[in-house]
Amino acid sequence: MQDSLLIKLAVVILFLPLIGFIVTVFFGKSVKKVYVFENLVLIASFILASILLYGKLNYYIDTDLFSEFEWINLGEVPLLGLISIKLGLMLDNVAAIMIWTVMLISLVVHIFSIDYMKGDIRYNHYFAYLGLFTFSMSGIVLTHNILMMYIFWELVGLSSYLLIGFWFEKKSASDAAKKAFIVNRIGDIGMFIGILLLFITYQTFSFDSIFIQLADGKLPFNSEFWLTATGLLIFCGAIGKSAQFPLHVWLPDAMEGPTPVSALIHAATMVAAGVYLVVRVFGMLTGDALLIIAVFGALSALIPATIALTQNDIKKVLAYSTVSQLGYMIMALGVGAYTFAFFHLITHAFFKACLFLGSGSVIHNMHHEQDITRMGGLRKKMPLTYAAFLISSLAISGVPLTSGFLSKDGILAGTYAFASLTGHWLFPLVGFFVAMLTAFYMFRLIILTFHGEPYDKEKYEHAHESKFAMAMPLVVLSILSIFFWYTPNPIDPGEGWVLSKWIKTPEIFTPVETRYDFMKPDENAAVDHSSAVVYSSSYTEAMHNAHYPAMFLSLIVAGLGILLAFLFYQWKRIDPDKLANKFKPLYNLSYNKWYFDEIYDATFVAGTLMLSKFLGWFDLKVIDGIVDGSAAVTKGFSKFSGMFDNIVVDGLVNFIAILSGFVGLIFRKMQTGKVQTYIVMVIFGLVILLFLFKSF
Amino acid sequence: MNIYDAIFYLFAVVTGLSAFFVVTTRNIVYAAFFLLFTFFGVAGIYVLLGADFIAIVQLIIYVGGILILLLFGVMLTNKITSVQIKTGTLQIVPAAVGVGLFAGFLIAVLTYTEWKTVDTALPLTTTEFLGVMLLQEYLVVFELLGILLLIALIGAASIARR
Amino acid sequence: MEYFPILSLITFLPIIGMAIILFIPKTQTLIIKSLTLLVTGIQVILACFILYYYDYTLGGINDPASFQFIEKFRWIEISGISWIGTIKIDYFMGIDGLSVPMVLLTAIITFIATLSSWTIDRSVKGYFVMFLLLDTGMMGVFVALDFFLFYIFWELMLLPMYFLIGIWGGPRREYAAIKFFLYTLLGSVFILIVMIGLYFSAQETLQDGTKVFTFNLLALMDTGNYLTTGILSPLNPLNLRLIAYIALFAGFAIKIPMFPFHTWLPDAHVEAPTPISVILAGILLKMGTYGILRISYPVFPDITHQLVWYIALFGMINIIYGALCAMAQKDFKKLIAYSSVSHMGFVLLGMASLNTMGISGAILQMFNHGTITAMLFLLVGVIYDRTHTRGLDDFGGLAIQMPAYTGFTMVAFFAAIGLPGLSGFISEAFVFLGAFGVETIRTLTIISTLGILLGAGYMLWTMQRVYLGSLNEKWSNLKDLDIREYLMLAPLSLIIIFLGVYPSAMLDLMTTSVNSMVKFMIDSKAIFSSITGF
Amino acid sequence: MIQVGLNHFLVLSAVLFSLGIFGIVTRKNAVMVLMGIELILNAANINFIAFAKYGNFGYQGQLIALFVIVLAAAEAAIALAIVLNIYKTFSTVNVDEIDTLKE
Repeated sequence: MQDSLLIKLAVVILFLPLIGFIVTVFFGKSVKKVYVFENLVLIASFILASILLYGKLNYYIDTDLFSEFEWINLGEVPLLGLISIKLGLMLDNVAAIMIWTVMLISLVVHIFSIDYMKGDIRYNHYFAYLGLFTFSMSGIVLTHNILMMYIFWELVGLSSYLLIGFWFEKKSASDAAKKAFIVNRIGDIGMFIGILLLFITYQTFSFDSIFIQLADGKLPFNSEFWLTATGLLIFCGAIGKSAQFPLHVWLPDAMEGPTPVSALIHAATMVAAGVYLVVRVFGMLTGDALLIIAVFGALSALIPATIALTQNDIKKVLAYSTVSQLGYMIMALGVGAYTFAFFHLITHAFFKACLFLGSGSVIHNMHHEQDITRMGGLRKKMPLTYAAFLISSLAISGVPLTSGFLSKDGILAGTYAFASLTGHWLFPLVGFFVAMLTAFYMFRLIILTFHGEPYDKEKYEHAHESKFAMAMPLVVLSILSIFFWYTPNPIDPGEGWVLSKWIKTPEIFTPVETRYDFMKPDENAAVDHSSAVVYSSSYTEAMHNAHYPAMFLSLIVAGLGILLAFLFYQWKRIDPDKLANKFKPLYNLSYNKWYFDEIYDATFVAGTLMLSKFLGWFDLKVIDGIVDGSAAVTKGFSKFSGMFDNIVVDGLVNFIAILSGFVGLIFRKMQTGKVQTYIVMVIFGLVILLFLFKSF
Repeated sequence: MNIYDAIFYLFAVVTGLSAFFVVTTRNIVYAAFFLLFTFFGVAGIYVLLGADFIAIVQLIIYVGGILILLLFGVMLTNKITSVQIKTGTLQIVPAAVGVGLFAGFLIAVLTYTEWKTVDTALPLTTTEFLGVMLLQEYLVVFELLGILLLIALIGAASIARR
Repeated sequence: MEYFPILSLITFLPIIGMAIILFIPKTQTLIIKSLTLLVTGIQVILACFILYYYDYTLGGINDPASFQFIEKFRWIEISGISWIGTIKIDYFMGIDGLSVPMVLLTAIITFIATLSSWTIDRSVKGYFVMFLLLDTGMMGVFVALDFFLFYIFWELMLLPMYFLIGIWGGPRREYAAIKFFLYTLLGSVFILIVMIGLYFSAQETLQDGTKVFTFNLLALMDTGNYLTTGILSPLNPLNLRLIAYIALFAGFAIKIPMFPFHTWLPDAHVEAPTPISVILAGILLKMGTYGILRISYPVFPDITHQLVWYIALFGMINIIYGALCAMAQKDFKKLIAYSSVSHMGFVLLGMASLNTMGISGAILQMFNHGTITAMLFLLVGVIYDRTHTRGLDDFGGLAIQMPAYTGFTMVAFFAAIGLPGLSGFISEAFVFLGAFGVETIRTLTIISTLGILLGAGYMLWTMQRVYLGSLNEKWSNLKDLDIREYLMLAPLSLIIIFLGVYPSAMLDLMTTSVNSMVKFMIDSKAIFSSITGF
Repeated sequence: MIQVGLNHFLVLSAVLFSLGIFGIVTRKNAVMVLMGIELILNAANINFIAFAKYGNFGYQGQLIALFVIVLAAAEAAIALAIVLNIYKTFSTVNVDEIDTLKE
C-alpha cells in the first residue's frame, strides 16, 4: 500500500459525502428515494475509512502523510516575498482514528434516521444536510492547515444551523439554530484573530511549517506572552464549538433538532471538533495557555454537571452531560494528558451517540414525550434499548469493564499526577466530584425512564421496541463501549494498543522556558530526539504513581453516585423534593441553568439590540436630520432669495419688460409686415453703424 | 486721359444711367430693357478689367438667360392684354434718403481706404487659365455648382407647378 | 486584437443601443427590452473577451506600458487661451488589474439588472434609454485613465440615475432622488475642484518634447511632472495636498458611502425600483472605492500614508455602525442597504492596510459585494413583486411556501455573513489578514472583527423572521420562482459559490497589479521623503 | 482728371449696389425686386474682378465672379418660380400687398 494511495483515499472519503449532499439536495424534491443514495454514499465512505484506518495503522503507523496544493498565489509580494496559500490533507494516526469514528457514527445515525424521520415533509433534505455535515466534519479532521480548518469549522456551523433549525416551523427551533450559529461565531472570532496572528508571524497556515518555525524560536511579536495569547485565541474557537464555559449555552438549546442529529452533531462529533482543534495545536500551547485551558475545562465540567442534576428533559440532561464530558477532555489536555483526552474523545463519541440514539428510540416510541418524570417502567417494553442505554451509562459513569472507565480513569490519573507535580489540587478534586455527579444524574435518568411505574399508562401501553434499523445502531455502539476493543487489560488502558501504539503524545514546540516543568526534556534524555516520549521522566513516574489511587478513587465516587441515584429514585429512601426545598437557592440555580441565558439576554443581547435601536434612531434622526436640516436651511435660504428674486429682481425685470412693451407699442407702427420697409430700416441702421465706426 | 479712361467713363455712364432708369421707370418692360443696357455696360467694364471670358459669360447668361427669364416672369404675372404693365412705387423719399446716405458712406469708405494695389498684367486671354482652374483646383466646386443648378432646375419646376 | 478598440466598444455600445431604441415606437416594449438585453449580453461577451486576452503578468497602476487595451488619442485641443495656455485633453482608456474585475462586474450586473427590469411597465422606452445611458457612464468610469474623461463618465451616470429613481421609484421617490442627486453632486464638485487643481500643478512631456498641462492620471502619479509652483505640487510650501486629498476622498466617500455621508443610500435603495437598487448597490458603490484606489492613492501617496489610520477608522465605523443600524431596521431593503454600508467598510479597511493582501481583499470584496448585494436586492424584489410589502415582520415561514427561493436566499445570506465556501469569506479574510498585518491599525481591525458577528446576527434574525417559523396565512398562495427569476439568481449564486471555492480565478487577475501598486506606494514614500524631507 | 484705377471701379460698383438696393426697396412688383437683386450681384462681381486685377489675386476673383453668375442664374430661376407661385396664391405680385409676415 502506497502512501499516495492512502491520501487519495482520504480525498475520496472527504468528497463522497459532498457528492451525496449535492445529489440529494437537488433531487430531493423530484426523486422520492434519493435518500437511499445518501445512505449508500455513507456506507461506501465508511468502508473506505475502515480501509484507510487499517492501512494507516498497519503500514504507516509512525509516519504522517501529507498532500497539499496551491489554492491562492499572491505572487511576489513587496516586502514579504512569495506568498501562496496552500490547502491540503494530513493523515496521522489521530486523524485516521477520528475520521473512522466520524464515519461510523455518521453511518449509524443515517441508518437510525431512516425510520426515525419517516414521514417528515423534508425527509430527503434531512439526509442531504447530514451529508453536508459529514463532509465538513471530515474536512476538519483531515486538514493540515488552520485556515482550512476554519473553513470547515464554519461549514460545520452551517450544517449544524440547518439541522438544529430543521423543524423551523417551531420558533424555538429557529431560535436555537440562530443562537447556536451566533454563539459559535463569538468563539470563531477569537479563533480567527488567532489565525491572523499566526499568519502574520509565520506567513503560512500549515500546522507543520508553523511548528517548524516555532521550534526555530520564531514567536509572534517575539514575545512568549503573545504565543500564549495566540494559543488561547485559537482555543476560543474550541470554546465555542465544544460548548465550553462560558459559551456552552447554545448546546442544550440545540436539542431542538431531531434526536439523531443531536447524537451525531451535538454529542459525538461536531462538539468534539473543539477538542480535536486543541489536540491539533497542542504542540504550540505554552504552559500558561494550557493552565488557562485546564481552568476552562474544569469549569465546563463542573457547572453543566450541576445543572444536569435537576433537568427533566431527557435530551437536556444528555446535553449537559456532553458539555461536562467535553470539559473533562479539555481539562485533560490542559493538564497535559493528551493521549487520554483523545482517547476519551473517541470512547465518549461512541457511548454518547448510543445514549442519544437510545433517548431517540425512547422519544420516538413515546410519541415525542421528552420529560423523564412522565416516563417510567420502559425497561419491560424496550429491553434492547434499555440494555444499550445501561451499558453506555455505565461507560459514562466510569464503571470497570467499559471503555469509559479506561479513558476517564486515565484523565483523572492525569489530573492527579499533574496536581502532584504542580500542586494544583483543585483539578483532581473537580474531576472526582464531577465523576460522582455524572454517575448520579445518569442513573437518575435511567431509573426515572426505565425503572419504576409508568407515569402515563396509555402511552406506556403503546410503547414498543424499535425496529431493526433503529435498534441495530444502538447495539453496535453499545458493543463499542466495552473495553476489549481498546485494551486486553480492563483496568490498565496503558497496555492497550490504542494508547501504546496508536496515540502518542506529540512533540512540544514551544520554547522550553514556557512549558510546564514536567514537559521540559530531561537532560539525559535530550539526546534522543526521535523518541516519542516528550515529557520528562518525572511525569511518567507521577503518572505511574497516580494510576492506582486514581482508579480506586474513581471507582468509589462512581459507586457513590450510582448508589445515591438508587437511594433517591429507585428505593425512594430520600425524597428529592424535600432536599430540593431545603436547598432552594441551590436547586433553583441548578434548575435554571445558573441563569446563564437570562444574564446573557439581559446584558449582551439586550445591550446590542438597544445599541442598534439607538443607532438606528441616531442615524434616522441625527445624521439624516443634519442632512435634511442642511437641506431645509438651503431651502429656506432659497425661499428667501426666491422672494427677493420675485419682488426685487423680477420686479426690475418686469419693469423693464413693461417699459419695453411701451416702447414696443410705439415701434409697433413700424411693423408693416412689408419686407421692403425692413430693408429701409436696415439701411438706416447700416448708415448709423458706418457713421459710428468711421475711421476717417 | 487716355483711351482706356475714356472707354471706362463711357461704360460707367452707360451702366450707371441705365441702372438708374431700371430702378426708376414705372414700366416693367422698359425696366427690363434698361437692365439689358446695364448688363452690357458691366460686360464692358469686365473687358476693361481684363476679364474677357467673364464678360462673354455675362452677356450670354445675363442677357440671354436671366433677362429673358425676367421678361417671361413679367409676361406670366401681368396679363398684358388687360392690365397695365406699369408698376407702382412706394416709400420713395425715405428710401432715397437712406440709400443716398448709404451710398455716400460706402463711396467714402471705399475711396478713403488705402487699398494695397498691385497692378498685375494679366494676359489677354483668360479662358484657358480659367478652364484649367475649373477642372483642376476648383473641380469640386464646379461639380457642386453643377449639382446646384440641377437642383435649382428641378426645384424651380416643382415650385412653379405646385 | 492589438488595435481593436474593445474598451470604447464596450463603453459606447449601450449608447448605440440607446440611439436605436429612440427610433423604436414606445409601444413596442418587448423589442425595446430584448434589444437592451442583447446590448448588455454583448457587453458580457465583450467582457469575457477582455478576460480572455488579458495578460495576467502586466501590472498597470502607474506604468503606461503595462496597461492593456490602451486607446489614446488627442481629444480636445485648444491652443492659446490667454493665461491658461494650450488645453490638451486625451481620450485615454486602458485597464489593469484594478479595473478588470470592475468591468466584469459591471457587465454581469447590468445584464442581470436588465433581466430584472422586465417587470417595468411604466414608460418602458424612457426607462431603458436611461438605463443604457447609465450603463455607459458606469463602464466608462472603470476604463478611463484620463481624469477629465473619468469625470465626464462620473457625471454622465448621475443624471440617468436621478431620473430612474425619481420616475420609476416608490412613493417617496422625489425626495430620495433629489437627495441622491444633491449628495453625489456635492461629491462631484469636490472632485472637480481637485481635478482642476491637479491640472494646473503638473505638466506632461509630450513626444515632441513640449510640456503641457495634463489630466492624464498616469502623468499625475509621477512626482517629477509637478511644477515647483503648482498648487498641489509636493514642493509647494503651502501643503495644500492634504486639503485636496481630503476633498477628493470626501468626493469618493460619498459614493461608497462612508459614514457619515451614507444617509442617501437607504433612501435611494428603498425608493429605487429593484433593478436600479441592484445597480446602485452592485456597481455604483464600487465607484467610490475604485476612485480612491485609482486616483487618490497613487496621485497622493504621501498623504495616503499619513491618513491611513483615519481611513481604517472610518472603515471600522462603517462596519460596526452599518451592522448595528441594519439590525434596527424593519424594512427589508433598508436592512440590506445598511448591510452594504457595513460591507463597504471592509473595503475601506482593506485599502487602509496598503499591503497586497488587504488591497486584493478590498478589490475582491468590491466584486463579491457587488454580486452578493445584487442578489440580495433581487431576492427582495422577488417577494416585493408578489406581495407589495417589504416589512420584515409581515412575513414568516416563506421557506415552506417557496423552497427554491429560500435556497437562493440562504446562499446570498450566508455569503453576506462570510461563510467559507462562498465568496464573501475570502474577501473578508483577506481584508483582515492584510489589515491585521499593519501595526498601526491592528486594534481597529480587531474591533472590526465584531462586524462578522453582528453580520451573522442581523442576517440570521432576518432569516428567521422572514423565512422560518410558521407560514403567515396571508401568503399561502405565493408562487415560487419563475424561469426569469431563476435566470437572474442562478448565475449570481454560481459566481458566489465558484469564487468561494476557487478565489484564484479572480485573485490572479489582480495580484500583479496589486503588487505593483503596493510597491509603488512603498517606493513613493521614499521618494516623497527625499523631496520634502518629512 | 486722374488716371482710372481701382477706386473708380469701386465707386461704380457702389453706385450700382445702392441703386440695386433702392430698386429692391421701392418697387412694388416682385419682378422688379428681382432686377434690383441682379444689380447688386453685378456690383459685387465688379468688385471681385477689380480686386482680381488690382489686388494680385490671379484668376481666383474672376472665378468667383463666374460662380456668382451661375448662382444668379439659379437664383433667378427659383425666384421666378416663387413669384409665379405667389401670383397663383394671392393673384398679385405686388409685394406690398403680401404682408402675412405681420401676423
